[in-house]
Amino acid sequence: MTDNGYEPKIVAFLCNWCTFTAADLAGTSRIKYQPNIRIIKVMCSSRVDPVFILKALLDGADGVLIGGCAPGDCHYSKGNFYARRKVALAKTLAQNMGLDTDRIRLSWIPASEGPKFAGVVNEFTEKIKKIGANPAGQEVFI
Amino acid sequence: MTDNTTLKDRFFKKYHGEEIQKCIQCGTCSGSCPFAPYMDFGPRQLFAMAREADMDEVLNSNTMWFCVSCYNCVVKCPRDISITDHMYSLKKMAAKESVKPPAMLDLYRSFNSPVEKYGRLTDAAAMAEFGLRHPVAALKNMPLGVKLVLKKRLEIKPRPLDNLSGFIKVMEKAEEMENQETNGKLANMESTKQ
Amino acid sequence: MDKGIWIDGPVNKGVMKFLKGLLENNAMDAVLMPGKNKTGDSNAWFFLDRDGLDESASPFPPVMTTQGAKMVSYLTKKNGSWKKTGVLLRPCELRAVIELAKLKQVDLTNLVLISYDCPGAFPLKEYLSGNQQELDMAFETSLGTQTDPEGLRNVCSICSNFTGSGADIEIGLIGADSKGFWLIPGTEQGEELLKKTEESNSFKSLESRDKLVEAKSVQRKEKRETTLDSFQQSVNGPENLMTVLSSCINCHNCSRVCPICFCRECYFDSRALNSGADEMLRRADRKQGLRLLPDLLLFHMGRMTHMSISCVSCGACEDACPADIPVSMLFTVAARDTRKIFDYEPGRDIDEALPYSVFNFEELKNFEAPYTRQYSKQ
Amino acid sequence: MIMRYGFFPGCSYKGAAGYKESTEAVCRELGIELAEIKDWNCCGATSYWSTQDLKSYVLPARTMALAEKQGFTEIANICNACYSTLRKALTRLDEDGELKEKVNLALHEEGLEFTGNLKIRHFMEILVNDFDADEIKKHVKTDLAEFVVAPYYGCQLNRPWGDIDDTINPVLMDRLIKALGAKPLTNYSAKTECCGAAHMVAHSDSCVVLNRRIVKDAVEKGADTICTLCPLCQFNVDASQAGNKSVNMPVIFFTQLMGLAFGLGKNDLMLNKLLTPFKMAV
Amino acid sequence: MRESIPKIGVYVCHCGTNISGKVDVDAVSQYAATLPNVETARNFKFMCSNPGQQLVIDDIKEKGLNRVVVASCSPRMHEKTFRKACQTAGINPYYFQMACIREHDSWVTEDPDQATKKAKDLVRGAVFRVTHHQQLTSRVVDINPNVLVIGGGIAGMQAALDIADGGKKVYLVEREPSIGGNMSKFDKTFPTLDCAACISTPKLVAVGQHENIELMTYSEVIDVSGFVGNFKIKIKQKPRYVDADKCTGCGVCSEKCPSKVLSEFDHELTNRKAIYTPFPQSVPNTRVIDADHCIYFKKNRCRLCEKFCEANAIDFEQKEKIVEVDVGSVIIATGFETFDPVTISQYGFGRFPEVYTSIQFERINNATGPTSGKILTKDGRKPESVAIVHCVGSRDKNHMKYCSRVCCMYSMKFAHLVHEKTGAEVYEFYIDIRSPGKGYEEFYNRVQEEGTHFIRGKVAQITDIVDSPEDRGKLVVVAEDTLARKVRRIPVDMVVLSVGLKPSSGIEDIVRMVGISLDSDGWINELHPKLGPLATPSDGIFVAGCCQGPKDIPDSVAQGQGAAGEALSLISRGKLEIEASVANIDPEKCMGCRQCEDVCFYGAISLNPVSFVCEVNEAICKGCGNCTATCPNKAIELKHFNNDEILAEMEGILFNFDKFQGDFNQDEIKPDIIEPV
Amino acid sequence: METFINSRMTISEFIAAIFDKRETAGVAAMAKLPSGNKAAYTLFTDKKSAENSIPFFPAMPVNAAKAVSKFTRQASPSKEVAMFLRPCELRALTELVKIKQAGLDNLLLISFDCGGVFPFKEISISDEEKLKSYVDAFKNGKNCEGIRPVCAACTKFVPKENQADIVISLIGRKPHDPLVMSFPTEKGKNTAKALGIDLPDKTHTSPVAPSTAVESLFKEREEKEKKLKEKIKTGFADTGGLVSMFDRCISCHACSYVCPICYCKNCYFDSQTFEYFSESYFIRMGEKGALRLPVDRTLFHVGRLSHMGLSCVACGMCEDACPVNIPVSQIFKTIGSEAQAVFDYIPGKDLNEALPLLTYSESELETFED
Repeated sequence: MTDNGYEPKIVAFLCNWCTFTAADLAGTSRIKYQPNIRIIKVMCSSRVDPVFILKALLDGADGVLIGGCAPGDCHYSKGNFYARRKVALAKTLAQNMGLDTDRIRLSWIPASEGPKFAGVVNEFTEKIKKIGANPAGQEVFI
Repeated sequence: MTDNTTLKDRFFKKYHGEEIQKCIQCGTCSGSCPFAPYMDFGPRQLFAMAREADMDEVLNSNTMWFCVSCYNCVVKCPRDISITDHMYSLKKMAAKESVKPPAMLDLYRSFNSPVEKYGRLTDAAAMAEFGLRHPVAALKNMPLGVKLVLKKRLEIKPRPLDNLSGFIKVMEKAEEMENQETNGKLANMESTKQ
Repeated sequence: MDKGIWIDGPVNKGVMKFLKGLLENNAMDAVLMPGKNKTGDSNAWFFLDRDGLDESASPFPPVMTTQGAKMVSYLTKKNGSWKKTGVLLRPCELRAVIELAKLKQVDLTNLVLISYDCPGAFPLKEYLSGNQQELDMAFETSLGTQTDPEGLRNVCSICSNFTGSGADIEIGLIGADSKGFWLIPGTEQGEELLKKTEESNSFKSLESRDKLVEAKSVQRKEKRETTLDSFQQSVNGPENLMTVLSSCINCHNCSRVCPICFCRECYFDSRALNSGADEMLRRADRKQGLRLLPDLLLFHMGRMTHMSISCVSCGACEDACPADIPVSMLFTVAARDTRKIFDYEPGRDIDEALPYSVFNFEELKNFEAPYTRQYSKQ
Repeated sequence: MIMRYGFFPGCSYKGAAGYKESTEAVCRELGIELAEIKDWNCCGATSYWSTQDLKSYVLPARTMALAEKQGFTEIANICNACYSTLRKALTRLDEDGELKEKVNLALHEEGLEFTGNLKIRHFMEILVNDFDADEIKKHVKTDLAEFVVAPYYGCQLNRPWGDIDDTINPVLMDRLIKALGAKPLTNYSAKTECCGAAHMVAHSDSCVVLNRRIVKDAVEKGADTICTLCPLCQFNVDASQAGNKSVNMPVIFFTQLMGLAFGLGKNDLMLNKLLTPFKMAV
Repeated sequence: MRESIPKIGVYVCHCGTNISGKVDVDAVSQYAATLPNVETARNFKFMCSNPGQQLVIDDIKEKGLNRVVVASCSPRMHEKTFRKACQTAGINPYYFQMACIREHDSWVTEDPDQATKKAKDLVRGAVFRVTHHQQLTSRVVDINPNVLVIGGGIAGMQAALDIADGGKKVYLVEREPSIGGNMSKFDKTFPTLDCAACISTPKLVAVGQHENIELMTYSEVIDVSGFVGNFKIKIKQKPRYVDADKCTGCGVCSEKCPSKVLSEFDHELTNRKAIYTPFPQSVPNTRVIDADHCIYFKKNRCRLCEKFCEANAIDFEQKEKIVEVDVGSVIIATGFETFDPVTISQYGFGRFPEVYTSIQFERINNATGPTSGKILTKDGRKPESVAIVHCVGSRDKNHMKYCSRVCCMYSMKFAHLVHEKTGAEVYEFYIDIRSPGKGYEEFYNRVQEEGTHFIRGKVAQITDIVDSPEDRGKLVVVAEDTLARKVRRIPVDMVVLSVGLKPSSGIEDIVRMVGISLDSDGWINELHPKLGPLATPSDGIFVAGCCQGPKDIPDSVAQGQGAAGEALSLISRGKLEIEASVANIDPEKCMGCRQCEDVCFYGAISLNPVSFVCEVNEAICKGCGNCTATCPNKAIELKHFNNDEILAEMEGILFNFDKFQGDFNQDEIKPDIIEPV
Repeated sequence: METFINSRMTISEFIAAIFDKRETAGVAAMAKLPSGNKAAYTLFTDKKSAENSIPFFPAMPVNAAKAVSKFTRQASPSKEVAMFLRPCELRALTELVKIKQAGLDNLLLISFDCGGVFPFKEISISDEEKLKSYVDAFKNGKNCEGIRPVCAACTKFVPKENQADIVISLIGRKPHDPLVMSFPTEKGKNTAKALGIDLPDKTHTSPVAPSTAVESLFKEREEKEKKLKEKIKTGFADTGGLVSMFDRCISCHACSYVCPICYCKNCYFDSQTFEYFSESYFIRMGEKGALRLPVDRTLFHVGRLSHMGLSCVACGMCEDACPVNIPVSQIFKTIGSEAQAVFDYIPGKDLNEALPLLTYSESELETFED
């Protein structure tokens, strides 16, 4: 909790095979991490449409985390390559349209890395807390 | 002397000593230590004691003063504990808790004082300082010293820094911050860090 | 109805107070109405609760940025409004809402329809590029008076359905001389709601208003007929029509903004009307040249067949046309005739069935003279 | 081509037995410029680690900041203790932003800023890794084929990082010795045994025991000389033989060995400064 | 689109105190009751229990629910359970959504308020999502009864035999020239000390001769495609250069072969020839030519083996072959290899000749090994003292952090054998003795009583530095005797490093092929540590033996049998339902731009040349959704993960409900709080 | 670089010659409309009616690539058809071919130096003064007053890419002078032969060096482009900027309809997915106190950028079609080029260059995690 009590909301699109499993593992290992993340399961990180990311930001999500398999580990062999490109596109657009790209994060977290997942979540949450609330969240005219 | 629990707390929180909780007491450290035979306790045993808050005994032991920073234990430790660093911490704590200063502390001080004064060290200066504190040991080393002088290896004259005043300012500032920290300003920050 | 609740004071404020009152005593949960953004330089539709009301609402916008019926459709299409929502609409928007309700694109459940005597609207493009403050002022002063502001859209200046009749609550402005306004219940629901207002007992006769409305209506109807007649002349025959449409760029924007064109995919964009290159070459050969993209006239005519019966002449298409084609006039003219066949008035009554969805056995016998037969309700 | 490195000599460089002279001579021979960091200060070493919190970082950071300011990206060391102290400070400051901030706060007093954009290296490692062995071979003039050299690495070259070589059984210097045409004592088990470092002063008795082991293993396995790369190691191993007449194992610096191989002169190597006299067996 | 007006039931699980200890489950279920379309919201002690499931079933039947949300553990745990409950109650199983408030919430959140808030958000997301769920039907496919077993060690052999005995066809793939695995290298087995060869050799023969087992040695699996019940496997058969049909196994060729190579089987303690079998009892007993070391292949002359082979079995023209087989399930039994202690340089393995790894010591003890079973130093002496160092590579953050489970026991077996064969002093350097098996502790006691020195302390160093005269010619083992609290320096003649177990090389390729993952130690992740120890997250892929983690022989055999049981059980079902989550293209929206075709890894999408729209082959589609995200037209939807569902879930998560909370539905519905039964 | 040849025929002679000397089934170009004062992109099948064509008329009522797509998507013509395209249209066509929305079989693509076009509302055939100043500016390598802002800032006005079969060099000349042309492709060269134009081996190289005019125009435009991009970027400084940029948008989606790259039949943003249940409106409104309708107005633009920003050729159609004067094209040009830079992709440059989202490079995975 920061001083102003601001609790950001972070949407996480996690791939079923690696990062979602890592999140499960963090749970079973009882690793405590920041409570601001809300997980949405997708089968593969390549399922994450750039529009999802942009919509999340415009709808007021303070952060968007996309989690996929580590390079070479994709369950669908190459999905993460496409995911990276999609996220890169979304990031560039966001950046150029006045949305803070620091709110978008792509991470490769293998299924076995529960602690890494918790670490990434903590790190990202801290970063988002530093950036502050997404102005789009309260922007009626968006 | 501060009570054991507080000392353990300080060791764990301020100096990140809580890492020793990971220790499985395998003894690799003691087995690797070149000075283990001269220590009151091996590092392993020392940690076992610190864990159970026998800090009085820990800080009064000679163990950490014998640590020579060879890192032999650190590289072998199966639990990845940075033993050498904990030895440094214990030395600092022991010095602060005004335990009877062992010879090594005096040596360190003899080393530090010319550094503080000139920014650099000359062997002669350090030895002279140490000699004042431990005349017996100094006497023992006398023949060696003479040899060195003969071989023109002993630098007598100090070589102060060019910008000595700047250096001293830096060191004073560091000192000041360190004191602040001990006085509690930053101490809080430290303790909540983990 | 011969009496309405009379509310004294400036119209704008009064209406806002009235809406707020309904929200505050939980007669309604939210209101869908026009508003302005913080800087006040942009008109739009807003969905508001009592907190948002003060900040954003602006009940009488001088332009129609987006057609209100479309907003109502967005809000209610899937299973109707979740909670009680008041909707403040122009009369043409109200008619479109009724049409869409018939077409099942609007669900009237939980809606309170509120409409008012509409002075018309300025063309969007001219408003955006003109002196907005001046226009705003001109518009506001015309509220509740008999004089129309200068420079209204063509369709507005010939609109004869300018009152909010048919709404649950009608806001009477004409004849009030900007001193206040009437709140006239149009339905049982409206009546119930009005009972909950603060001034529920201050009635005032509507007699003066009705007369003025009648007079204006007659005057507008006349103007409408003459204007439409002359316009019809100017677009008579494909030659003339094509001249009017020559600057069309096929953006289909008119159909996009049209409240009645609710299709998700326009038929004229569909694969059905696409042909191969050779077929297009043959067409070009026949006509000594084929405009690309083709089927321009077909689109407009086809659209007329689809929706002219329900066209409420709101003018949104014309506002949105980037080529300044008088689309709305074109449709109004077209609709004038098609409606006559069936004696159908869009948005008049929710229970009036769409002409295509009913028939009359008698009609069959008179197929040769459709114009002579009056359409009757089944 | 001249290879240029920022150079941190450390306090004991000058007083060490011919280290300075031989290093300079070797550099001349190989075309290396060791550009001394101007106004460097003592690194603090074990003594500061053991007694001070912040100052132990400020000391090495100051020297590194100076190096940065003077445009060096790599700092060459010739002392294991300096090398390890600088590396340790660099690593820690890199990991701990708060600490770095504090250190910089102190350094600002002198108008210095430490960013951490440099590499700390040992001169021996530079010779092995940055130079082709064949390149070094070209300079060899003296045949040392029968000369058995026990490479003594000391503790702090590879520890605790172990990234430039194995922590227990390093072979870097073996490669250098081979390149010089001499015979490295490959089965020298005491190559990373501890020399006792500064304890030599306060606990000389116990240190002598340790050093004997270092010497004895070399003697038993037939070495002609022990080759070192740290002033303190050299001094300890060398000086500990003082009271013992039975052994006479010269302890030289690797730069001196190089000088021998390159056929450099007496003044360049200053072998006379050694406590245990060195005589070339060949 | 709603296929019916949603009536949602929300069920919040306490999971004992796992959830309710942190999350205010009452508050969550009360809150859920206020959400749109929620008909009923309850909480219950254990939703996955029978009464819990019955609660859902009853509500569906009585209250006419048509959507169900359960907020409990990870969907990985019980999604199937609740889908089945929905189906039992008569609604489509895909009308179910799970909110994970245990693994992703109660277990990982410090602050109870935050945890409750997060649970509400997650439940709201699930409620919003389930509204958009569509009726889906799982696909039913036939199961191919053939089974592939990867790895011919004891676990793989056992699995293959059990399945084959059950009358099903097994392909057993082994990359070495012979099956047998690590166990065939051992001499005795602990704690019974029966001879490893005596129990494993009959298995080798049985496997080699079983009519239902197609043995493919010297072969590697290179590709796995398809899905449960219908895998297509590509196997690379390396050329043996010896015709298996002709080779009689007489061994003359090996005798005549002039090329000598360090033996892998003896862990470099002996030499073998370039034409060889790994060990005398190899199955198949066909020799193989090691092309890397064969003089003919290197220098194009020699061919001595060919000259001396009476059966004319040598065939230098053999080429690598790729074989394709169809199977319904796969058992991975790739086993382990031993840790290479050369990286622990303080133990001097590789520097000091008398330092052995435990597997080398197994070979030394084995009658077919380098010393014919005698314990001798390299220079032929009988050792007077032997040190056995435990935990080499194991329980060490610098190497492998886990306990390898078998080292304590085999180390004590060595102690016994050394005693028995040489009478030498044996020093066991251990950290902890772990002997949790039947008869294991008794064996420990026996070895203790035999006079073995048990020194509790991890060895710090093994050196040949001579400190005192008795050290000369010996290796000095340095360790702190932590019980006696002193550093001991013990001179010995021989050191055995009890090296740990690590996954076989190549396991990464296998798991990648079948689409499963490894844990942080590199072993295969099983489906569930307690409830699915032999299954993996990929349906139809099972594990047995050490590839899942270190195991002793009885455990490996048990797992082999267990995996065989799993595979047979799968086969016996005949047909199989598979996930309905596949991509589907709306021909009315598709513009035929074929971008989806470009990004599909499986070639599941192709263009229909008549209608000029793309189509999905559902049998090939794996449901990753890459195409769905790529299609700008959104003509493709991934069933159960379509845009509506994902965006609705996001909407639910993002938007608070505070404003309207409390006044919606509150009067009509009070959340039912069911007291735990 | 292909050599430019003086063809010694004017544009109308050239079109006539195409019909006469080469078996061409049709020519598509801008042409006078029989009714009204406007020009439209028209397909002619005989020499006579093709006399109405005015290929260089500075208006773009439709992006010709869209017309080509409509023309060839279902089936390519069985005989050759010549089509005039501006460079940006040519680029758009290349992009459309990549996504199978157009075919190039039997098309003879003719492109020319583009001086930009006027907003179509602001130019008509009778507007002689404007057209004269356009021609003058053209001749002198200058931007004409009043052309679209994106055109004035377009630096890719010379059809350098090799997709065109015939390239007409115009800048520095007058459009009714004899044409100076090059024939980069085999098809183009065959056409030249058929038309009796001597190819370079017999040498008739360009009499006037056009480079100075091209260069000066390029410089002017480069400067303009920089300024335009800066302006847009400042406009999008933060979320507030994003709001005000699209503040006027009435969600008519005309921009996407006229966009050559937006080929989707149903725009995703018009789909069911973005039609919400009523409760959702209430909840969203509750979050902010007020909800502007229609929702997802900004998302439409941002999302559309994500779909076609990588292929945006900055043709300017969207801005022309916007009824509320949002500088759509300037925005898309600026941000599109930023996105293209990320993948080092230039839309319309090369038919064989894969679309960025349909490909990847092995090395990039490690670099992106942050």
